[in-house]
Amino acid sequence: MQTNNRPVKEIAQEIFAENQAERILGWKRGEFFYDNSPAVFSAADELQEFVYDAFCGSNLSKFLVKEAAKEGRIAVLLKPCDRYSFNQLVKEHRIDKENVLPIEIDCDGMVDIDKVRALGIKGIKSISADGDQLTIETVYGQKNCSKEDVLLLKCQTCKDRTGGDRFALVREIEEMSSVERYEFWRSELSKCIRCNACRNVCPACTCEKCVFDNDKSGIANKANSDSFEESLYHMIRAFHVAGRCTDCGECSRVCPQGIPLHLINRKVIKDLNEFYGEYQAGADDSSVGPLTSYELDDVEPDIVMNRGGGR
Amino acid sequence: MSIEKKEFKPLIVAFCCNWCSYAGADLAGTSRLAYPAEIKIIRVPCSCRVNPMFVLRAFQRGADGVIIAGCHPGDCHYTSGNYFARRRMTMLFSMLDFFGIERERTRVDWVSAAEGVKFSTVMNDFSKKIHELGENRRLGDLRCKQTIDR
Amino acid sequence: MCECSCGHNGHEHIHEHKDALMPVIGVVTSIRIDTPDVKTFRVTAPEGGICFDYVPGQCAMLSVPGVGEAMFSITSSPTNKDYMEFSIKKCGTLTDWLHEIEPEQQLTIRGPYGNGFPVEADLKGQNLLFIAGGIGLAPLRSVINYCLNNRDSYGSIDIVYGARSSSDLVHIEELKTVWPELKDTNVHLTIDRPEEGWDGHVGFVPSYVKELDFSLDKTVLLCGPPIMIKFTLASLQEIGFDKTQVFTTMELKMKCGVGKCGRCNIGSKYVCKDGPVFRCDELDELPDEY
Amino acid sequence: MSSRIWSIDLEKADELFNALAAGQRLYLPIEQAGQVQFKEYDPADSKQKVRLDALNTVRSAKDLFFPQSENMAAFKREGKKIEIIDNRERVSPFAIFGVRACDARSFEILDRVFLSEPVDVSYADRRENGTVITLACNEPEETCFCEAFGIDAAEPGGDISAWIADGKIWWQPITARGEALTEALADVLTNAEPDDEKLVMQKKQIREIIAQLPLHELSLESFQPERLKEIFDSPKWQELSEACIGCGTCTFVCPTCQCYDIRDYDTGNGVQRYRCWDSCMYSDFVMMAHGNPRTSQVERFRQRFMHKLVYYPANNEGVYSCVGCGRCLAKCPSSMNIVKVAKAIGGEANV
Repeated sequence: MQTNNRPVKEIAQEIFAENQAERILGWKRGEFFYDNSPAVFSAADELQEFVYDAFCGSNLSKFLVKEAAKEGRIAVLLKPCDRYSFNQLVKEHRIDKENVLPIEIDCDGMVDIDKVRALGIKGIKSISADGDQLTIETVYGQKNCSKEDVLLLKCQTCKDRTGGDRFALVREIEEMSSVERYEFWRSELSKCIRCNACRNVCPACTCEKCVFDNDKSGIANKANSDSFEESLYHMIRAFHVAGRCTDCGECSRVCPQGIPLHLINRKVIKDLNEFYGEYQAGADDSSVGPLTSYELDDVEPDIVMNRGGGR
Repeated sequence: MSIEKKEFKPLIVAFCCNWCSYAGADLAGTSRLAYPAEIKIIRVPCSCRVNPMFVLRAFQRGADGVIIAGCHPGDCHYTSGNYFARRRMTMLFSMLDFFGIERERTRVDWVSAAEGVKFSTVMNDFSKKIHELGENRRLGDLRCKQTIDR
Repeated sequence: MCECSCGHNGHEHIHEHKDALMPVIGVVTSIRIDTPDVKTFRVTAPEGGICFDYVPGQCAMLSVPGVGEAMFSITSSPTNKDYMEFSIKKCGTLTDWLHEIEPEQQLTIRGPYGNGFPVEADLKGQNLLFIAGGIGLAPLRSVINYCLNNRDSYGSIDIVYGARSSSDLVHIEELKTVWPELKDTNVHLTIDRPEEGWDGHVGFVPSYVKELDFSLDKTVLLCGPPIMIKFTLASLQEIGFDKTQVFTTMELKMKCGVGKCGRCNIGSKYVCKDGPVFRCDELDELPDEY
Repeated sequence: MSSRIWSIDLEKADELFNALAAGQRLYLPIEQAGQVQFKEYDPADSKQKVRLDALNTVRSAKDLFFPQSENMAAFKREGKKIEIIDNRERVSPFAIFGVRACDARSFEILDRVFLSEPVDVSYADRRENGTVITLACNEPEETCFCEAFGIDAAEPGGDISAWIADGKIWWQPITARGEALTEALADVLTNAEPDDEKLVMQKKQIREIIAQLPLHELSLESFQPERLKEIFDSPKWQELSEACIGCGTCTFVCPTCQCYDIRDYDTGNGVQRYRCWDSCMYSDFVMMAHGNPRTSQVERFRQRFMHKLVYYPANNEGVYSCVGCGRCLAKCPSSMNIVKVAKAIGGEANV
């Protein structure tokens, strides 16, 4: 893929050639054409394995918390949506901005390999893209699909492209009856294996010691031994990132059980927008978030009781 | 493990701000105004002290309803605590609703130290609502409701 | 199919296996204050006597349900069938709690875990040199008393023990009055810094060991903080000891005690099962991750 | 191995499942909110969607023998007294159908841990009561590398092996327990020929596909216990672990990861002690009162792969603690996995 008509790899080479940074945080080619891993490159010859294609969905901002604290300036490749997380982390003083060279790169949507598999495409040997068409060579023959159909959830309602309505599913759930909502979430959350992938990948979750790891918190239970704990974990997590979540969608991308966790965060964002005015976390690196400020004439909590939506 | 079957006797947790509602409860008491015994008051220094986790933990351990009572907006002892609490609890209640927890199980009300009557009314009203809703089955921890036996 | 002698077989048998993870009740019968942060707890089964048989150097999991569970070395000698003793330093959630309890408090206890010192094999007939630092005396005390109770089976016994200050020396009455009186047994005490009223040796254990310049016909049993073990081992090698002559006891995070929970490994060895006692040359084959 | 073999039309799979479920609890790969898991089959529940086509369940079959969370004991504390209450669950006989060859092998790996002395009572109880019915993999995927561990996906093993071929489920008991279960199914199963052409063809086809998979030639030969320290000290761990976010996904979807934690939960009526899966990838895994011997993700990351490829084989006659199911390849948030590690650390053998 290109940025300003230049391949991203060329930009990376230039960073080393011109000594703009000592390290580059990017993606490294994987085993199978789709399993690129985040990686730190520290010399030009390491860039042989550098890759930027439709399988670089992971948000690199969070890695900066660890990497920017190390010696030497680090360049980071940020897709438009990753930029929000980066700003938010700078705002929260989790990244030393001076030690980072942010490079914005173009993105035309990332592919979710699980969605490709869900189409019944198995035994993938190679994938090539031609515009919107993906051609997939498998051990069971050649298959085709439209890239639009297999985009990551976060890319389907991209903040920077003319995406669909990102709150559509949230509205659908709101319209359910209270019992239906309860059953919907029970069915989803009972799949949770408490692997903590959603938490560990989340750019808003950067506490040195998470409340769920703190034995003294009384909720550090490691496994969901009761259905309550399945809900508690995700409620508290959504609450802890409320007003700071940039809707980067990493939580849903990484969930091994395909739980649509982003819906919880989107519900929070939708409420914040409705109650306290439009707000996009990470749009800048200095504004005050909606849950760390207030207005004298804010809505009262009973709005939840009195407004519409299914009961 | 066994669950004891008995008539529904709700457990309601009320987080009351030390500077207003808690005194309001006192006033209700000295004024001989009744409020239900199933309401367990927890005194907090400010409504803002109520971490959303407190509310969830109350439900975990068997509460059927949780109410937070604080100073009227504008009257906070610490100037702005209740304003933050207001936003926080609005968001929490909305999230609980989104998860399919009955929205009437949670409430915030503002009760000053002088409002013994209001305290009693609010608590009676909330308790009545919880009686109507019945036992909280959607957000409790089964282990806390069971007795341990062989 | 099963090689044990419980007389059951197949399905029925499984139910009859003793569950190594199921604790029994232990009662704390008395508590001795050793130092400002170490107490020695005497524990018996509710009906009296020890909770289970063990060998010196083995450990037991003590727990107060709801507070925590942790592994402690048994500091009493198995020759004592009346009670078990644990010398416990106050350093975490469970130990803080234990330091607040009073006699008659019940605990849960399971064990014994680990291999223990080879008192009936490698150590038999040998001259023994015990070197301990701080709370590191706890596991060695079990061996010392075992050897002293079977005095004729062992050669000379030397005990080098150091602590930060004189008030940090645990089991002081045994160190000062009991052990030195016994046949062919020498106790060498040292503290880190000079102190009023202390006329003994002052200095760290590793350098004291060098000063004492022991003859090399001894088997060494070494326990203390990791840094002390490291430097003492170097001192011993300097005066001519070989690593094969030195046994030490390790500690890592343990949960199950039976080598299954996967926590306390150093390389392919589990401290709870293959250890805690290792001969120092065995440690060389393991990765440096402890 | 028994030479007797049975079959039933695939269309009549329900009859087979109902007959199985009549005799014991039956677990099948069932879809739940878009994902396939081993769940208890309920003949009365028409909404349950059995997915015999799904290659891997998200949670592996180990869940049935070593569940994510289980009670160990309960305690009541009153004053200075403590009462111990044994409230471990005892299982009744159950069968699990649709286990793949890799997961079937994982039980042997777990057995070496949990059934070695002292026997893990809960695990042994479940093993004693569980009948494993495997299913050959007609459509293996690119993430599969069971072949590297000598597993033949065309002969899946377990107590009973099953195949889907020619519109039929083929059924071959292997162990005495499998034979016993098969006898109870005499009414639904039909006798068949072990060397039926259709079945032989299907097995041949499976092996042909496996030979085409990209990881077909993965070699783990360089992971030898003798090289323990050399592999441990490899400089490659640093860069490999950079992508690791320290979550527990790989360990929790893994069929051979067996580490557990023991925790207490104060219920208000007493203390419930339970054990649950734990992950060496977590920062608090080896945390003690006096410190943490693995302070960074590099060490935790290394521990997991060293355990699977070096430590476990060192204690178990060279058997690796991996079965090549490919779950970690598919599920890692950063796409970092055992294959990448094996290729990077394993050196020349994989070039």
